[in-house]
Amino acid sequence: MTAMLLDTVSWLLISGGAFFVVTGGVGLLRLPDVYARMHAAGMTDTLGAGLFIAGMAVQAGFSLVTVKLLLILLVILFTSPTATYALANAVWSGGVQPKRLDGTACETIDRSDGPSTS
Amino acid sequence: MLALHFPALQVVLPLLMAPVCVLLRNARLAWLAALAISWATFGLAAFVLAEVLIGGPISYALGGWAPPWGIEFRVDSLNGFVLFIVAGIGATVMLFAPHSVEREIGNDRAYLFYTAFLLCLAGLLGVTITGDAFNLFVFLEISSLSSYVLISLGQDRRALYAAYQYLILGTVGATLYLIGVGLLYQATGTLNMVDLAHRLGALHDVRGVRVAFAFLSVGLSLKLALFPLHLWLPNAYTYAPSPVTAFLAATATKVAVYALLRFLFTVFGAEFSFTILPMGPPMAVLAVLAMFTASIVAIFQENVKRMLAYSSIAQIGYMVLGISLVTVDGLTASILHVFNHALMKGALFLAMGCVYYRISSVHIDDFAGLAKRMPWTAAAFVGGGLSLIGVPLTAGFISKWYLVLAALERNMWPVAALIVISSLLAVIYVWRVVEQAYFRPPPAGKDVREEAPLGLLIPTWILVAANVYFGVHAGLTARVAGQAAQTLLGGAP
Amino acid sequence: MGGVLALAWLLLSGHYTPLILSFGLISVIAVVAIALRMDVLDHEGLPIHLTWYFPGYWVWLAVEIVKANIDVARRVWSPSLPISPTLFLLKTSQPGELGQVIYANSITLTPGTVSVSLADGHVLVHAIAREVGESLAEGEMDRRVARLEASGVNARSPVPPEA
Amino acid sequence: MELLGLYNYWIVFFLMMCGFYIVIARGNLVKKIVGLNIFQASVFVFYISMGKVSGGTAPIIIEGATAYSNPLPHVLILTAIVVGVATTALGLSLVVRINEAYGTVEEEELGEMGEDA
Amino acid sequence: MTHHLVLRVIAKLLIPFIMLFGLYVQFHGDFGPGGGFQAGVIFASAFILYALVFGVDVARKVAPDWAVRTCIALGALIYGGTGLVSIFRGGNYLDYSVLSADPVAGQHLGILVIEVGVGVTVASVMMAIFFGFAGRGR
Amino acid sequence: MFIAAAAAILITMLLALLRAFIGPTLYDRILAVNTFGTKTVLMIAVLGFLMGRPDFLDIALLYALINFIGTIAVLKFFRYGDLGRAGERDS
Amino acid sequence: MSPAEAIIAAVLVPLAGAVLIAISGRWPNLRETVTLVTAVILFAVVLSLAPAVADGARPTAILIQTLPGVPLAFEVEPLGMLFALIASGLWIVTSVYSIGYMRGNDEHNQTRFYVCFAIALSSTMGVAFAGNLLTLFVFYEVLTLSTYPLVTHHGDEESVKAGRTYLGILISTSIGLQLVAILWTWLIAGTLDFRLGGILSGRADGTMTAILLALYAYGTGKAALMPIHRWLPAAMVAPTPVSALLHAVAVVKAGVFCVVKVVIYVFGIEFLSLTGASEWLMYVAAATLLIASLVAMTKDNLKARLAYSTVSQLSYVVLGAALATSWGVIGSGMHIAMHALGKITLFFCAGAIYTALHKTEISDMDGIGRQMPVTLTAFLIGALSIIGLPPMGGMWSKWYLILGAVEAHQLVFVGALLISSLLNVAYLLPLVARAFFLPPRAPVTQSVGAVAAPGKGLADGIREAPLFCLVPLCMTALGCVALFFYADRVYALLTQIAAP
Ligand code: NA
Ligand code: NA
Repeated sequence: MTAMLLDTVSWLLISGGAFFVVTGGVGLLRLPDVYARMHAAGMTDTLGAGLFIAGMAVQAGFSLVTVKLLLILLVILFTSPTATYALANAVWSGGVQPKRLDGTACETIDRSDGPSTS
Repeated sequence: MLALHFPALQVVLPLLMAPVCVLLRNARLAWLAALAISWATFGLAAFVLAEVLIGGPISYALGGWAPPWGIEFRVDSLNGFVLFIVAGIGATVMLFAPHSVEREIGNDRAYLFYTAFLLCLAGLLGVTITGDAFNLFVFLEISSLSSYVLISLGQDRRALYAAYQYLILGTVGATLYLIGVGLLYQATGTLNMVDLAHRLGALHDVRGVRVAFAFLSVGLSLKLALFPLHLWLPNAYTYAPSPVTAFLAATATKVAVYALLRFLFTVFGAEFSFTILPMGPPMAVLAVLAMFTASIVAIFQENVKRMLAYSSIAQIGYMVLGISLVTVDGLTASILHVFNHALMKGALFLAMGCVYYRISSVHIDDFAGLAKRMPWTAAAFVGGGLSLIGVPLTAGFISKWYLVLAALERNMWPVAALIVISSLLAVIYVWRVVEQAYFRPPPAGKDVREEAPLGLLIPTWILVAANVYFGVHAGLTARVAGQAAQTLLGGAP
Repeated sequence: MGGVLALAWLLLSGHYTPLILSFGLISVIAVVAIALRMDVLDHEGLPIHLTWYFPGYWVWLAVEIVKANIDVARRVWSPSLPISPTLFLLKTSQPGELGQVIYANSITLTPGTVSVSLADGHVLVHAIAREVGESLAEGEMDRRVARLEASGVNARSPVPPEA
Repeated sequence: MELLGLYNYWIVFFLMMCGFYIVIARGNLVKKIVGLNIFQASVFVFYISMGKVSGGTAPIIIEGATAYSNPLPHVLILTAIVVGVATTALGLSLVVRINEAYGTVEEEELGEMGEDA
Repeated sequence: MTHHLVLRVIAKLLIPFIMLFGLYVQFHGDFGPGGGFQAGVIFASAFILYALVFGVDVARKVAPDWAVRTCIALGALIYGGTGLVSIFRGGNYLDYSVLSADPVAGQHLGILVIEVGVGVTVASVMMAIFFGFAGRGR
Repeated sequence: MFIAAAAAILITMLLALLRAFIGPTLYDRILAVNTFGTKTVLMIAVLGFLMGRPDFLDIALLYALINFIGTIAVLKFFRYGDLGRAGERDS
Repeated sequence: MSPAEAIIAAVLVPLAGAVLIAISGRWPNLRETVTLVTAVILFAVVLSLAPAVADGARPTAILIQTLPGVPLAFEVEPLGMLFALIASGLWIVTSVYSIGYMRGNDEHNQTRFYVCFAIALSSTMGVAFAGNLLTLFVFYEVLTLSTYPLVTHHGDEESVKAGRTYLGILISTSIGLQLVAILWTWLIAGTLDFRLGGILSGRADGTMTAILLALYAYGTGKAALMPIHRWLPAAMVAPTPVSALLHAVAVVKAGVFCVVKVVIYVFGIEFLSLTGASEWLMYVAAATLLIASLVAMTKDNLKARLAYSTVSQLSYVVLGAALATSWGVIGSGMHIAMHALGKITLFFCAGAIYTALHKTEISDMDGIGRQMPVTLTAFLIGALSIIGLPPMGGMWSKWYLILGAVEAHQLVFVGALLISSLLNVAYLLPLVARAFFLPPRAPVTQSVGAVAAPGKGLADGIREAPLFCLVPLCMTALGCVALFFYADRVYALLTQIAAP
């Protein structure tokens, strides 16, 4: 019973992971410019990878495998945003302006003095 | 009994001393270490050769795994002979090295030279001694990689480009070889050469085996610089530092010739290589083309090292020609020439090292009056040159003797004529240098005696003397080569 | 630090023989030695001081991440592609650099926002849609990270981390 | 059908030709190294695809042997990859030094500076 | 102006763990695949990350050229020297079963030691290559 | 189930590869390759799980690290033409 | 000293001499003493072998086992004995002459000269005593190489060119043809040893034999058969003692010696005459001897004329061998000796004239007989011997050659020999006539410093060369006469190998 429950949970988790991973892949193709595509890539590395690993961890139970799986997730959670930041920063300092869907440069909103009140 | 381990030790000692040279750093210490090890290796090689000649082939199982499961080192009269000459040249070049390295490489990078040299030596010995086809690849690459490094140590910036070209072509050759080995492994499930030979006997019609044969032959031909796959050689020999050129010219291509012999005759068997697959005629044609094209090109070279490099390509033609005859005398000629050519090219390139040491050039114009400035060096060049031409009482004569004999024996008159004519081309290019050295006045103000130091002259003359010794006492080498040739043709080693 | 590393070793290893354990000890000592040599063992490199408040923050962030993922997934799949990329310049209220980095990485970790540049107490954020950026600009995450860092500083030492 | 069954050979062959073409046709020394890598990679693929060894029964020369621990293709290929990596590293370091010495990594320009001096 | 903040902080965090992971793989080599070679790669990658973020000059101070060179040589010596030891203990070259009274334990010991040699060499060679290439410009 | 998961990852890898080929900018390609790499990590983990080889997880971990360091190195190289500069500065 | 030791000594004594000469190079007097002593010892050693050989003994010695089955070995037989005696004997006189000539002309690099000369003599002994074809070939090649520095002695452009021709022709023919012939012989006969009656006899057919003979005859470039004779006139640039070495003592003699030896011991004269394989060679030899004589007549330079004379005379020897009859072979062997003494006399004279008067062209030599009566008398004697008139040794060899031609029923060659003798008269005697009977053309103003009369002013007009030059040429001239009277000894020796 428990085993079946665990299987179901794991199946659900992994299906979810698969959904977000594929969504990320689609976004990588659909979105208009490199900045926007980073969001899609981020999906695959956060919820995509997270759900996958969670699903496998549920299968594995409390074991060395789970520890290692969580370690992998931890590494991904640390390195992925760092790599993305490094890339974004490189793109930005390379002078590439983010674009809107219609191809015009997107506006910059300064909120350094607090959230909008309007 | 330590003597049991000599086959392994002669590869392992230089391999282990290479990192020690890195640790030592100091040019002099590194040299002493390399010198000691290369002479020890030479001693081991001599011992092993003697043992093989008396007691027959020796097999040494690495890691205690009995062949064909583990890697086997296997020495018979053929590779015992090649080991002997490679180790001998290595030891002699090491004697030569310190002055030359100081002058051409610089003492701060000297340890790099000694390390790469020992690795190269170990690699070449390993290629020669191993009885495992894949292990041969590994050793081949050890020697090749270290020889790229050695060549790139040359003073001229073109040395870098030469090393690069050699790297590209050498790697292509090694990769082709690796594919061949893979195909053989797929067909037989073994990598041990003796085991391969046994199994291939029943697999002559398998397509994979024939494809393997093609890949192995082309790959090894690239490594041994068989015309027209020789393009890497001239630049590499020209721009490498003198001791490197001497060592590589005397050993690297020879070891590849050995590997080719091993595969054609021991692994595939003469019947497969030359009867089922007609390898003889194409090899003979390429060999003759090499002999003529390269000799003629050599005549027109202005850089003497480059001239000798082209001469090497021509001389490789002789070795391959002997192989293509598939007779005991033909193989004897090839094996003898592997040995003798190592002696003559070693002597000649060491003489080039002496010249470069004093004159900083090996351009033929700068040889003017060399006999006055460096009489012993010039005489050494003449000695090596005479051997190259094949004058009696030199080692070169003995090779030529057997080669022409083998051609006549098979009633191949035109081939015999071509051998003789091409060897006369050697007279022309050697004599161009001799006339320059002896009959042109030295440039103004250089009319002084400035002989190379004894440290350079002695090793050079050791090799010149060896040319004479093995030209006079050829019974020794001819017997070993003959025995090796018989083994190759007799099938089982 | 050594403790954390030793714990990591034990988690990874799965072999608890004396030999392997002693290797583990040697390894931990070696790594600590090298890390000291590299000068990477400071508050930035070893955020132990964030321990107590840290899990709470993680849980909050995880929820945010899930929400953001769903939001972005919706945008990606909807045929009209409802996005309006916008750049936001936000102030970072964390006193230390570590806090700022946590903040910036948290922004990137939640899909829909990516930090593009972090400098001089400001972070430049690319948002996939204007409203996503506006909700970030409300400052919830900023405040939580600032609190996280402040708790660590108070727990460990009165001296503020390098500015 | 037989041709399709040998698909791994076709992949190997294709990679080989690609690599070889790049080595021959490209004038840029770095690209040549890349080509060389592809060329070597074809061999790695070949060894990996060599799952089953057809003649791989017990060795003949020693009768009655039971243990059969011939090196596995993946061990061989690991060795070959190490060799390949070493070659690539050495090749690239040569290219770097050529670039420092000549100021170019294009074969044509190197050739122009060729034989004189 | 600050240094590349995000990278620096994350690198400081990761590097010790990467090194530890490398050593873990090193000593668990004979239980899983890999062993020395992978371990060397991982360990070196920690240094490479360090050099990427903090600069090669800083990394060279941590791991000076002479040390790297020495490690290359030492690793190779460990590898080959173990084989020599077996010769002196009456076995063939690389025959580790003679290293201990119990052949299996000897084999284990031998493999462990040579894996250390491999790991040290690979790590230091990779570092040497990276240091050699980095900073030479395009 | 795991095969379906593997297929999903594979699809994403292919999509990433497609993006890597389309580009259009260098940064698009780097992003795509990095994504491809992280999906490879997942793939190795899933495969290891599928084949009952927990030691594959070590490889996955290794690959995750290499992917990260590789991305940083490539970025640094293309931004400065040099890997050896002391710490980068923000724009 | 046992005969075997004597053989080895004959090869090694000049080598040891060469080493000592090199060491003593800084002290010319010592150096030349060493040369002379070595020459005398060598002659004594060779002479010690002669009685036994004359009595029919064939001493042997093995130097080194070079190749399996083919050692470097020696066997002394009459022809080689004769050759060795001539060469070692003439070395003594040539050495004496060299001292006078080299000092008289203030030549450079004299040590190298003496060293190479000694090595050449060592290899000549090797050639003379060779017991098999390999040994013959090896020493033949060493002879070529050791004489190269002598030919190019002056080191100027002309000598370098001459050296190129010399080495080019000799090396390419020997390696290109002779070596192939030897290897072919080895394949056919299974041995390379010299055996009376021939090792090839009965093992090869007529065509094959003819081809092999051609390979040997043209492979022996030193025999200077046309058209490979060009090296010999070219080598005239060398100092006169070298010319003596080339033309009389060693080099060309080694060439024709090889041909005769191969004919007798490899083919066998009976086999050759049976197959008729040597007939073509008779024609080539006859053509060479006639054409060379004609060319000689056109040369005004004395040494060039003598060189072509040598080309012609060598073909006498080859012709005798090609006739493949006993008389022919005896004539050949004898002509080696007779020509050696005659030609060396002529060259010594030419050198003496050059040393004393610095004249090289015959047209300049009018009336010099009054200044150099002794030299010109010797020249006359040498010339008569070459022509083959009594009472000179040359008469006998020509006589036997004619007998040989008759024996072979080749009367054409009798005619050729006779015509050529007439041509000899025509190119040799005019000089003597000019020198004695014509008045000097120009006033004798050239006073040559180095030859400033070494205290022997017999008459005011006498300007002979130094004694070191003069004595040797007198001795060889006397030798020419002596050989006329002692020809029976030579005859007896040679009948051992070719009994008529
Ligand atoms: Na060579
Ligand atoms: Na090579």
